Amino acid sequence: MIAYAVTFAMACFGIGLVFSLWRLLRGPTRADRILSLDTMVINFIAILVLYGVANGTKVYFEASMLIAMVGFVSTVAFCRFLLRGDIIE
Amino acid sequence: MEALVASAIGVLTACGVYLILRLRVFAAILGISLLSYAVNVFLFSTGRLATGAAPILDKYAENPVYTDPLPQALVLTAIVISFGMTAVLVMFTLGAYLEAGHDRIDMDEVEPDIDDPITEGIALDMSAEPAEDRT
Amino acid sequence: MFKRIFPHPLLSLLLVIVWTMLVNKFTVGNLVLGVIIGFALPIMTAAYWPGRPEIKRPIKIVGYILIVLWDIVVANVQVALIILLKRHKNIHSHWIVVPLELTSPEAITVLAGTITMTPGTVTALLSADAGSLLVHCLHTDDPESVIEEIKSRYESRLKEIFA
Amino acid sequence: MIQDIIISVFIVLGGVFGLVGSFGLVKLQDAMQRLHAPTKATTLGLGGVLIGSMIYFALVDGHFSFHELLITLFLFITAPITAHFMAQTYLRMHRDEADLPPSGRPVGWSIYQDPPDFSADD
Amino acid sequence: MIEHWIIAPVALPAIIAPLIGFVMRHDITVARAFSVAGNILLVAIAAGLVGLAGNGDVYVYRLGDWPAPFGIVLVLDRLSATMVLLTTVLALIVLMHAIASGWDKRGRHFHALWQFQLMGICGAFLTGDAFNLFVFFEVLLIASYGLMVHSGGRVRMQAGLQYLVMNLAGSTLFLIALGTLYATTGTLNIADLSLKVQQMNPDDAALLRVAAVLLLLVFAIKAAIVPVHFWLPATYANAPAPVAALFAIMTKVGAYAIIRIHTIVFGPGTPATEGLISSVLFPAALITIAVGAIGVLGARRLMSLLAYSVIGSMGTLMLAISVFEPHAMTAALYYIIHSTFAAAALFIIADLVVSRRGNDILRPQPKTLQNGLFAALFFGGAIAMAGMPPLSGFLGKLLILDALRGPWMAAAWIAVLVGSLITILGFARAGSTLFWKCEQVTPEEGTEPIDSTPPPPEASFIEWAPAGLAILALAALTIFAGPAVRYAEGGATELFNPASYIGAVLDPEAKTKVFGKDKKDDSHAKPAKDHGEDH
Amino acid sequence: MSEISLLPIIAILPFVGALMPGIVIRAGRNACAAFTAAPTLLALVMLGTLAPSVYDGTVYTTHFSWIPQLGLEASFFLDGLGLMFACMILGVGLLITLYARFYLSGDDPMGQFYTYLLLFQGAMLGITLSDNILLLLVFWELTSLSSFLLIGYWKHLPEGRQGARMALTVTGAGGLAMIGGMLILGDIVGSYNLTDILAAGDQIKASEWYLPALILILLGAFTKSAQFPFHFWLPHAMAAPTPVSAYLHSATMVKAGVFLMARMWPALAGTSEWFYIVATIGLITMVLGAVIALFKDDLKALLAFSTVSHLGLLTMLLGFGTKAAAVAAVFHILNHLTFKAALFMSAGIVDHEAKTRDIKQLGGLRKLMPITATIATITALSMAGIPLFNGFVSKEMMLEEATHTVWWENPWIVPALATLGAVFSVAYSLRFIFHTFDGPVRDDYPAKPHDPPFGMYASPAFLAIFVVILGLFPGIADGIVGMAASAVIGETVHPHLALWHGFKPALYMSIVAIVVGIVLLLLHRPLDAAWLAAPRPEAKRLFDDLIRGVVGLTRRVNDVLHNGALSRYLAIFCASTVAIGYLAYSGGGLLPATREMLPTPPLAIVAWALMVLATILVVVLHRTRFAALIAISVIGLVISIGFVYLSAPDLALTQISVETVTIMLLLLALHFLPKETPVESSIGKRRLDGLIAIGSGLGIGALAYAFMMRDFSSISGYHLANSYEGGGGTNVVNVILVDFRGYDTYGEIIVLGIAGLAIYALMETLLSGPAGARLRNSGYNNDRSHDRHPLMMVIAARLMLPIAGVVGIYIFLRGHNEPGGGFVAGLVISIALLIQYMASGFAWTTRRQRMEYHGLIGFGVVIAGLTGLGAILAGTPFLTSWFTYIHLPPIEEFEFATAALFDLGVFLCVLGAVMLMLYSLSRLARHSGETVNTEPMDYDPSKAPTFFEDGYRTEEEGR
Ligand code: NA
Ligand code: NA
Repeated sequence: MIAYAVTFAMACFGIGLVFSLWRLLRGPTRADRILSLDTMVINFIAILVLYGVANGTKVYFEASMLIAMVGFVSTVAFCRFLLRGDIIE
Repeated sequence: MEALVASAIGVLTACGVYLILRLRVFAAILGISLLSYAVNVFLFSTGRLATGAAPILDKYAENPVYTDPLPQALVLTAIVISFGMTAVLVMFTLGAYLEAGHDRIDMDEVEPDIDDPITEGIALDMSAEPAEDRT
Repeated sequence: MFKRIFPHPLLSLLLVIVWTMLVNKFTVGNLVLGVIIGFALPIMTAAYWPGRPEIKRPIKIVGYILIVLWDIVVANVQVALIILLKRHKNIHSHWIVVPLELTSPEAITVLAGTITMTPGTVTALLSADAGSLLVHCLHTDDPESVIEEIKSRYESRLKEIFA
Repeated sequence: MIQDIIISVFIVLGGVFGLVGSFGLVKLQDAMQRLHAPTKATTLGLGGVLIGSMIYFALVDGHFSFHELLITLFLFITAPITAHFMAQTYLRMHRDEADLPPSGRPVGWSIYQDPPDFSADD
Repeated sequence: MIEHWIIAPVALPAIIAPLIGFVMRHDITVARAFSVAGNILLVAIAAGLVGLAGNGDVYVYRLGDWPAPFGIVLVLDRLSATMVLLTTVLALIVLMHAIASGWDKRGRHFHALWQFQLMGICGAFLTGDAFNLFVFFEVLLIASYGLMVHSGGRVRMQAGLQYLVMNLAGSTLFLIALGTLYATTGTLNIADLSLKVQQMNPDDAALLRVAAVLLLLVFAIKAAIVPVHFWLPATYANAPAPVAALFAIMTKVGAYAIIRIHTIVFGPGTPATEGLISSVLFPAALITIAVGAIGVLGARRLMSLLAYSVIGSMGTLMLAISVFEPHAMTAALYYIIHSTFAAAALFIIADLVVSRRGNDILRPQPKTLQNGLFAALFFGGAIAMAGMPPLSGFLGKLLILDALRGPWMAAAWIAVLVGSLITILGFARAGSTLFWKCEQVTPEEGTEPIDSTPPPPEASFIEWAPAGLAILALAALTIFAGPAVRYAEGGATELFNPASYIGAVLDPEAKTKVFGKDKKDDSHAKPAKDHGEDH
Repeated sequence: MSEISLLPIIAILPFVGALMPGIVIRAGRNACAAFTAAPTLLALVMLGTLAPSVYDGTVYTTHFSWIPQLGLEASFFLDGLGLMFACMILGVGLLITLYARFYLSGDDPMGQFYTYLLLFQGAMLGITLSDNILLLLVFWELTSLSSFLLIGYWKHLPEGRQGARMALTVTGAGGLAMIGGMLILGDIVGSYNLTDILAAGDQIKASEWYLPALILILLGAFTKSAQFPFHFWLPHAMAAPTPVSAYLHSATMVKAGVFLMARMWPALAGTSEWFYIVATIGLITMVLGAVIALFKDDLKALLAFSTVSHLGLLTMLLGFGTKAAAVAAVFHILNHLTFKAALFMSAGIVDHEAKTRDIKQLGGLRKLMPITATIATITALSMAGIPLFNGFVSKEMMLEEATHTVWWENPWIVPALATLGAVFSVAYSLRFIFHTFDGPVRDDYPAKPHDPPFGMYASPAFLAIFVVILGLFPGIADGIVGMAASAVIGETVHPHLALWHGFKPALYMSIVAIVVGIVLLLLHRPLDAAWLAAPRPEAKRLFDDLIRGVVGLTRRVNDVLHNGALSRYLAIFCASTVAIGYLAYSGGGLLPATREMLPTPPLAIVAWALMVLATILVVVLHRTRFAALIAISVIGLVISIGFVYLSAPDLALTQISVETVTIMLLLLALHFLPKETPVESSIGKRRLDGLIAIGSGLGIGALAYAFMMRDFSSISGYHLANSYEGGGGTNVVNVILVDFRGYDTYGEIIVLGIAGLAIYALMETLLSGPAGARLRNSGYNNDRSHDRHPLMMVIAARLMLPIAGVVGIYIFLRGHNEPGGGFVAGLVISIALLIQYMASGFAWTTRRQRMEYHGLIGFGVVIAGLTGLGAILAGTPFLTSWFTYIHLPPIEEFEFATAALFDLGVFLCVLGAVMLMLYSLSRLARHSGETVNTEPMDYDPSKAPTFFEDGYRTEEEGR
């Protein structure tokens, strides 16, 4: 049962990736592209966690955590670039 | 899976090569980045693909299967080195841009008859991104 | 003196918890290490956090977190329904301005974060003097009540927690 | 069996919310509206999955794990900030201050106006 | 214990460089003293290593005490010892010039980068591991990037950028080649690769062959062989002079790598790659000679002229390498030493001249102080580079021509001889313009120097001594050509009988020559623990 | 002193002597000349001690090893031919030294001149004494070089420089050809020793390589000896000071070719190839040179073409291949030396005194400078081949030989042409005498001529005496000519040189030559007019045009080939990589695949599509750079996830964190760079690039696919097996990084450290240069957010920094056993600091910075290095790791490994390098004239007055 649930959830987040991709390609604003990247990060983290459940392993935890952290940093940096031009000032 | 990985390497390489052949340094930076992705995956794939076989020893596992760790170590080294190189590249790009006033990748002059003084009147564009049309 | 050794006691506590969660194993060794880290890191980063937010009632934090968590879950369903069921023209988005009584930056940040995390609203902007928040409502027919709810449900509690 | 059901419910719910969030990204027509979907629904979706995972490892695998909580903590700290920045970005690039309601303060919104200067008073 | 010195050419600069770069970065005098002292020490160590390897023993240094091919080994044989000594001596001479001319003060971190550069080059020469070769290539490259744009300037920045991008592409290809090599052989150790490659079924060798030529291309970039030489003229012509002089060894790193990999691993008699490398390299070398010679004759700037002459000399060198035959390799090894000093000498001399003329454009200008001295030094460097007697270039050329017999002969001889002629002509024209025509130019007629700063005073002995030293090195190489060629012959013989190399690297029993032991019979054995206990 | 060791001393003396003039020039011009003469004289004396035994047939040899592997030996030998030439070289050298002392003016750098002269003399001497043809080549090329210096001695004269370059080009080219010939010869014989080669004449002539070797060697000889069609350089070399001309073009340089032909005579001569090439060229040269000489108005040019003609004569004689001809050649070599050196010096005296060498401006000098006129007349008559002077005797012998020569079954063509040559020879010689010295004294000489001091005419006078003595009593040269000719021929001959040979055809030919010669001289004016009117190729112009053309061509090639277009260089690189890779691939076989493909889950396809589309998006959007960066981030993200999926968690961690820092760097740079760029490359270039790109992609993809589908055996089984027991860690990748291949990692962190340094150094350089000035002058536009340091960001950063610190420590400590390690930890901490920098800005954060980034890098590198060196102290190789398990109650047992110390070095270095890079990049922006913040956030409401309806009040007031 868990396996089915995991497969279902993976499919959901996979489709979520496709939606994000569509927004990435479509735009229209640069904020949208950042947003779609941010969404992809979250989708991928979810997929990683699900993958860990599917394999019964925690090897992927560090990766998920790090992706969460750097996803934040990139999003902020992209925004700051658009807002101020200089990300460190 | 192998076909996916191989084709991904191919696409990354092709796009990377196309970009490094552009006339602006920034395109080349993008191209180099794509190429280093390609080469990292390429190098990684030399250990052949495997899932659920991370090379982290697990004494509790029965008949543990580990993928080839060596290419992974090599890729790590390669990633770090290419990071350093990219950083230097970025700085060089800035340096060349600030000195020459443009970011074209081709040299202004190779064998100048007279080494002209630096062209004056270079305007640096250090503004934030231009705002899109406000609605 | 105490402030120099423990610039942010709550942060130290948080770090010990984070450490324990990271190593995921309760042992004396890990705890010792965690305490060392919880002790050392705030000192090392104290320069970047000058001043200490004065927290009057730390206990209330727990209650606040629980309320917010509950709100997140409940209101998320509403947003999901809006996304799934409402057509574009039926979604009535609004800008609302929430005047702030909080002055602690930490408190303002927590409030703004709470507003964003609870579905249906996103904190978009602060006024330049951090005196009011510009909040975007995904769908509401009564913006004033949203303001009222924010102020009563979250800001008032935060005022109790933060000095 | 019950634990399987609980785990599955969390995971399935997580998936659904994740999907809805991403769907909002596609469906919603206004950029500010789109901002709501992933910052919250998707985050909640991930939350569901994380809780499912935590219970799974605690009950099925026998190792209680706080790692998922940690990721959740992380997301809860970061998600509002990213949403805030994305909103700022969108507004700066597509909206003038006049398009927005007044701040009700002597100064306007932060991205359009400098903060009041009290250096003379200090 | 003596074998520990094998790591010294890498470890010593790797310790000195950070000290200079981080501790002494505000005091140029101390940094200079340290840099020179370190370099002198390196020369001494390298000389010791040459002596150590002189009798034909192959010394293997197992880093981390892991046996080959699992860990990384350093291998000291005549070839690597010679290259290390060459590098360090050259670096010392050029360093003296850099200090005497004040180049080292015109930007930050010159000495730290210099030491790192030495570390990278020595590391590349000493390593016995293909991937480690890549790592040290990168070390030497990144240091060279920093040195290349030392003191900045518009054209230099642009040239530096091109140098960087070209080499980044090269590094990428290097990884692809190494990956292919590993994917087909499963190993990275050069000796082990040799064994695996020899056993490779020719009917299944397509991928391996690709690896072999890709590696060749990678090294060819460094060695500036047509059609991947394009980066060199702008780079050398615009690098700070001491850096250009030091770069004389950089092209040799590429040549060395070809020699090492394509004889030990893909050498003659390898069924999988028989004839492949020669068939690619030989024509490329011919064209390289032509491009170099044409460049020398057509150059409008002194620095470009020298850069093209470097290309020409690399073509000549590569011609000798490309036939993969002991006599030609002997000649090649001798020529490597010669052409390194010749190029360095010329770049140093050119710097003396250019710094006084104010520019390097080959156009008559009023004569400078010490015209005769510079003319004499330039003449010495030029005849060495062009391969005229009495300096070692002529002997090197004779050695190469003498070795290139058989089917190669006609094309090779024509290329070398005609190339020499055109090069001689180019140098004669340049020298005549620089040092003779100025006798007829009065200040009013001449072009204004670009630099409006007053010309530097007469060069003191200490300023022109490094140039003289480089010429003296060439003279010594001429007079002691016999011993030098004998040493080179020894090195070449080793290359074409890789059994001793392979044996030393892979045979754990060869204790007399191999330093480092198997982990298993290690006296300080690590505590054997049931693994996973702390899980 | 033993005789054996004399030879190398003689050979080396001029070179040693060459050091002297430069030193003693300060002692005065006489001292300089004396010190130049001394080594020459000494060498001559030494040679003299050897002469008697050489005369008796002894051949001296000495042998020093130089490069035995090559067969190059410093071997010298002295036989009759060598002795004759060596004496000529040294003897004339002495005379020239004396002459030059008076000839050179005070402005000329005399020390340089004598140095060059001695160098040249040494080179010439070396040619005559070498017993090894490679050694001979060394000296041969040295003559080209030293003559280049001598001819170009007057640097201020364009003719001098051009003449020097022309001589170098022509003789250098010949020399290079000769190298080829000599190497072939050595190959045929199996030795480069001249004695061996001379003894192997039959073997050489029978070889299939004989003709190539002959042609190449003759090219050397002909160019040096100015044989047609290479004769044109010699007249232009006359721009040199006259002592140089006299030396180079009478006794030495140009005789080197003749000497070589004589030297190689036993090995090469006697075949029809030899005859037809050498004799024909000689004949043509002789006639041509003589004809041209008649129409030259410049005394030295006349003499130069006369030299060409006489060299042709000698060549022809040697080409005949008969013994008698060889004897005649040897004798004429001697005679030519005597009269031609004297003539040059006379011409030099005229030039020196009258300040012109133009015959048309001269005449009547006999009365003004009788001594010079006498010398010139005597020697010119000898040159004309007038009886009683030595030139007559050898010319008779030449004509005699010509009558015996059948050329292509034609018996009269050689004698006829030889006579023609003699006719012109008489004509120009007489013109030299009559048009210069005869006639009325003019009043329009550029300077008033008179005889020079004794020192200046002593040398030509001395030679003139020889001319007369040898002319009257040629028999006294029997011995020396026999000695040299024997050496040439390779067997003993005893010539009987005599003034009178009887009524033979040669006599009639001589008479015809003299008579017709006089007639030609009488007809000189109309002939000269006709000559000037006649179209004829101007060798100098042709040569100049050729060189100019070649140089122009090379410039164009350079400009086209190396035009600075990196994009094209890279295109060539990529295209050739693909081509060569394919070439190699197609030459080898590939067995069928041995592996099954892994299953492909749908999610993988989604991820793949995501990555591919993002990649294509990068290409599409590369001109709008910001969007391209977002797409790049997506690619990095997918690849990281892919690494996780494909069992490489460490890679995923590293990839994603490096990715982030890279994006930061790019954003920092993009701040300065143009945000968008126009389409610049043509559609054709884009198509071609696209083709190359697709080729590269296909190649690499196919390569990867090919090996992924095939099994292999790898050494990594060892690493898996020994990671825990030998390396003390369960994360095999990490153990490889810090232990098995720790040395790689050592190099890798040094790369990062250097990157940090290089970036910092460049930043400093830029800021202190014009770029810095430009930066300071450039301003921001105001179209940007006024939210500089947003409150929320600052607060988040305050929380994130310590939490990220904890994560970093965790990742560092776990690295040896779980995914992570020093590198990722360093990046995590860097990213955390970066958040702080982004939040509160550069200036504020840097002021609170306690870390010194330079120090961190240095510390990291040194720690890693010292960890490695520590192993040496323990007696094990560099970087050998050591670990143990420590038990400290109540804390559980933990592991201590030196590898962790090494990893700490990695951590510090990475942190330092990354931060130094970010620091440098953001410091550039600091210089753009912006004010900096002194507070962590734009506006801290808790510190500011509170706002009430009537305005802001402080909190106290508010309450
Ligand atoms: Na909300
Ligand atoms: Na603001």
